[in-house]
Amino acid sequence: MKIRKDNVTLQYPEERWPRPERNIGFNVENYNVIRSRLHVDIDDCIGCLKCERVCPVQCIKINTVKVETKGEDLPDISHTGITSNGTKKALIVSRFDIDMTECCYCNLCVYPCPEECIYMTGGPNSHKHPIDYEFSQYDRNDLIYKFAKDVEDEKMSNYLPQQKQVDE
Amino acid sequence: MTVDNLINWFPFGAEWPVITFVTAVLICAIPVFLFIAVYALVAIYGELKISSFMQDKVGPMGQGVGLHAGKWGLLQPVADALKLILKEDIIPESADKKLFILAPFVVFVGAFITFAALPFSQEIIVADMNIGVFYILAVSSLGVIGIILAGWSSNNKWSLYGAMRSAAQIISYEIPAGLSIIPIVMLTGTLSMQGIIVSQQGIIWGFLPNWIIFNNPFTFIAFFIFFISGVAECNRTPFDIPEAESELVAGAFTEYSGMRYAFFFLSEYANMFVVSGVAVAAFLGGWNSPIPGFMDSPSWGLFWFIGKSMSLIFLMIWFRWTFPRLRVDQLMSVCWKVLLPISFVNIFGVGIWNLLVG
Amino acid sequence: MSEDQDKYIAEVVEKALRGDMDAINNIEDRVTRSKAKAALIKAKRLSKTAAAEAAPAEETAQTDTTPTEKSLNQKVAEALAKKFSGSIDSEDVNEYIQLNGKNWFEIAQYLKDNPDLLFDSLQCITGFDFGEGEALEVRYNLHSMTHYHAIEIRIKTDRNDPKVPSVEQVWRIGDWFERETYDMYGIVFEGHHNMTRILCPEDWEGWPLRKDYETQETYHGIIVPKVKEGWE
Amino acid sequence: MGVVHGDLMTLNIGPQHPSTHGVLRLKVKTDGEIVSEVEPYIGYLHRCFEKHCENVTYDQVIPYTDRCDYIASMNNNFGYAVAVEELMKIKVPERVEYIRVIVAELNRIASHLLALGTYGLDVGAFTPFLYMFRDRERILDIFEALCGARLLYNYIWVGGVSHDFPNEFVETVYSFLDYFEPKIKEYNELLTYNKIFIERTADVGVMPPEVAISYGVSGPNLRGSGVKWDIRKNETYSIYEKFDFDIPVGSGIMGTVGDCWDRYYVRMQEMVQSAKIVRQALKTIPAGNVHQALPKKIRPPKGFIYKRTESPRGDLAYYIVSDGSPIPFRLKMRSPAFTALSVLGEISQGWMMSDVIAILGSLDIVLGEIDR
Repeated sequence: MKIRKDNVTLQYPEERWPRPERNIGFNVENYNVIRSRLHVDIDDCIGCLKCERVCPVQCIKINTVKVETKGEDLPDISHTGITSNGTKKALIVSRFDIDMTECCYCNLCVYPCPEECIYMTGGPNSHKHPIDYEFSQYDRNDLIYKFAKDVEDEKMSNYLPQQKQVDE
Repeated sequence: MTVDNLINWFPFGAEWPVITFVTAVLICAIPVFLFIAVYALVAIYGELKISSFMQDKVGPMGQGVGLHAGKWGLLQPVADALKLILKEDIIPESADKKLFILAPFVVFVGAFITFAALPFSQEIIVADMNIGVFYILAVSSLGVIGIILAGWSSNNKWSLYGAMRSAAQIISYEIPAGLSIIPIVMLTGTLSMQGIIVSQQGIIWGFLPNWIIFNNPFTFIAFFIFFISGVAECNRTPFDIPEAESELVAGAFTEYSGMRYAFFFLSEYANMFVVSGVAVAAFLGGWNSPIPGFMDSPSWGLFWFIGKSMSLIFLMIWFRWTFPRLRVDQLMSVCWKVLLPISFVNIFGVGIWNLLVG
Repeated sequence: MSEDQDKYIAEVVEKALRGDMDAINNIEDRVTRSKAKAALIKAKRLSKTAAAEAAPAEETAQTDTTPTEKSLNQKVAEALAKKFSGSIDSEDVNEYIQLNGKNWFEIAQYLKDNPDLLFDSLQCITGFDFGEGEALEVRYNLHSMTHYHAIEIRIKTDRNDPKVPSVEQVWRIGDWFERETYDMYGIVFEGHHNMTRILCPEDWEGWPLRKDYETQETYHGIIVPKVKEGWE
Repeated sequence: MGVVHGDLMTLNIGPQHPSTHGVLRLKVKTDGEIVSEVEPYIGYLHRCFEKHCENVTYDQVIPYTDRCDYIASMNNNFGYAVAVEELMKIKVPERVEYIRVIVAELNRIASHLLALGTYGLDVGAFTPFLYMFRDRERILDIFEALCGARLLYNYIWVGGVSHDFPNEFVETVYSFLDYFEPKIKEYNELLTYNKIFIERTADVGVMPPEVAISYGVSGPNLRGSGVKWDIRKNETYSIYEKFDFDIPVGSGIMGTVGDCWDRYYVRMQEMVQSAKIVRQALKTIPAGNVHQALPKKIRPPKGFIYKRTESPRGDLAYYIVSDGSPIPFRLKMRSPAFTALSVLGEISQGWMMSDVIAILGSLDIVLGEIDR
């Protein structure tokens, strides 16, 4: 980690910000110190809603559907049953939206995640997702990131709770 | 390249004197205008780069692919000028439209016509009048009318403030500037610019060039008074209260945009050159070489004159990026309580010196 | 090994019960640490009744250790009761002095000018709402720049017609603080020279920080969105 | 005022103006260049901080405190964390206290650099502004390495801090201090003792101590008026009592006590003192776990607290009322810039237009904190 010397100007598109090395002395795996775009590895998400609850600006929205077969892959809606940490998933995450226009980059959603599947890109997570802090769109709605798998409604409807009630 | 030469050169000069005169003046105006434009680009580039180096920045730079400002940002002033020319020209609805349109041109004309008496070299001068000094002092304060017009016609309170401050300031500083030129006229006995410069040839005190600034202690002081007043007349920091950015947004130019703003900009830089040029001609030997006899030909004269003027402009830029701004009353008291008395003393001093030593 | 561990845990738990939590936290092995913590919780549960008896005694002891603060509040309360009888609402002045708003301007001047008190600085005015249908309250935090002491004064006021005398003339900062309180709670400070909204726009409806505040339907013809579009 | 004026011109400085430090509107009545009345209009940046806080949990308030005084977010986090901890009676580990003091003092330096730099800009000196921003960037770099964010840190949490120092952090801060301390001399030469700067600021906008106290002005502004009041010393919190530092007060070297120059110079000296505190803290920082006191769920017991801390702008206080739930029942922030701005109308009467700008700059306001 070095502080910059006399050259103050950065020729922006060619020269990038010198990102400080984030070699945290304490328990590197658990702590993520970079503030950039949020990203979710949806295959690892178990739908625990912890990040939604902790968000101070309510920019995360998650819908989940309960499955009877805990931990089994459901290939028709490309749902994986087991996370990379080995947790068996009991819920299908049918919607995982993050509104990056509202995100305040406070990092609070990253800490409670039990599967470490929501994180800010780059920094210690560079191996999972390269850094992305220059994301801009012409339309505000394009900044609502939809992380849930794009599945046809018909297939998804097999798992929706209302459908199940009708069946019973 | 004087107007007189041109008139004499025209074969039909005697038959149609008016047409000949106007044609000659117009022909002379073109290179002067081009000179101002090119000089302004250089000065803007210089200002950007010098300020950047003083502030640990790199200034305009171009590297890599894409639309960049060329090598070392050399095209930046061109880009700035193009932008100003192509920009939409906005006239506020409540503005006094005729005066609003007229104002930038009046300001520019005030700066432009002073170039007529600036001696660029032994031969290059538009009009070598026998009252050159007087002419420059007279017409250089024409610009203030334009600034007042701009401030009044914008119908904006900031503009009005800026215009009033500017008028007060420029008119006040005319006096010490004029009074500090008088010692030179006393020493050289001429009002012609070329005459003043010619009298500065040779060596004084054994080793110094015979410039008026080194002639005696009083002229030495007079130079600084003239230069300070000149900086104030150009509305440059630390005397930039008429367009004090943090107080008056942009002073008289608040409502201007595009081409019209560019004219104000251009005349500010032109004024800087006029002040430096007069200071060089009157105090620093004009087109004379600093080492008499060395590179002292008419063609080198152009180099020396512009070089010396540019050094003074560098000084102004240096001021701007170093000093804070004065307050309006402090500005006035500097003028009336400090510079003016010293100028009077100077005139007496030079007179007595002339009697005793000269 | 396990016997040693048990012994060690027992030792650490004992330490922790005496208040030295570092002993447990400094255990490096994660398993041992969690075991120690479990043992600690168990031990605490066993001694819960004993602790419950001990705790209030401790608390009273703690409050007794700060007699200066207490005496200041009491001193002020006594002085006020003597000079402005009937202005103090509550007998309990340990933490704050509850006034009823009568003579508040005179009291404020007295508090500021009395050489023993010299509360020359009004630190903060906090509006307060107890809940829907209940009273509003204004809380003043006063501080003395000479004696370096501070008190809190509270004045309750009616919800439907909230009025409190202004102390703008006593402490000049009262001007803006009172306007802010008015802006947020609608509490009118009588005697204030310019009782207008300060943070919200002048035509804002309602008192935003009251507990029963409801967002207005439209503002300048624009419908105020209650729920974000596509986000329900 | 008794004096009958002729025509007064009403001038609106702001909300869009180069030197209002945000979106502030000053309604100025002028008699020529002389200003006879200044009335600040605020609220353009009102974001309902207090209303937000009544709807989010205690830990979610911290990102909101960041955004109040966005120049000194660490100090805002710090004040909030200290207040809630006192309400919950949490004792934080010693290492946490040291880390907090170090980052808060670094942020104080950064905040003062910005205040002084923009003040130079207000009186027309452009270069000192860029020099000070250059050095502030270095502090922001340090913070970026520490917590990933450059401006809105969310770093100091109730019961601890979000991360421990990264590797080599202490050496980096030392190298920054070694670099920074000589720079203060450079600033002094360039701006502080500049004749024009002194002319512009000395004897201008004099704020007598009685006026300052009556208006609740605090921090460097109050100290500039010669009142020795610093919460770090007088009502010490965290571990400030362990450190040896002075409270610089205005002494009227260049003019009258309480003029703009004094307020400016107090800030300049405070940076030296902050650097001194950081050095002492770095020398004696103990090892330890920064997370051990973080509560699982923040549920303060029923009660209230009024806790003052010293932010770079003055007494930053949080009045928190808890009803035992995880959501604050009432959270009031007493912002120092709010009180500082309220005094502007009083002290800038009778000065010139340019002086109003100079006085406003010397009060070092942050509109984010005033409007909340």
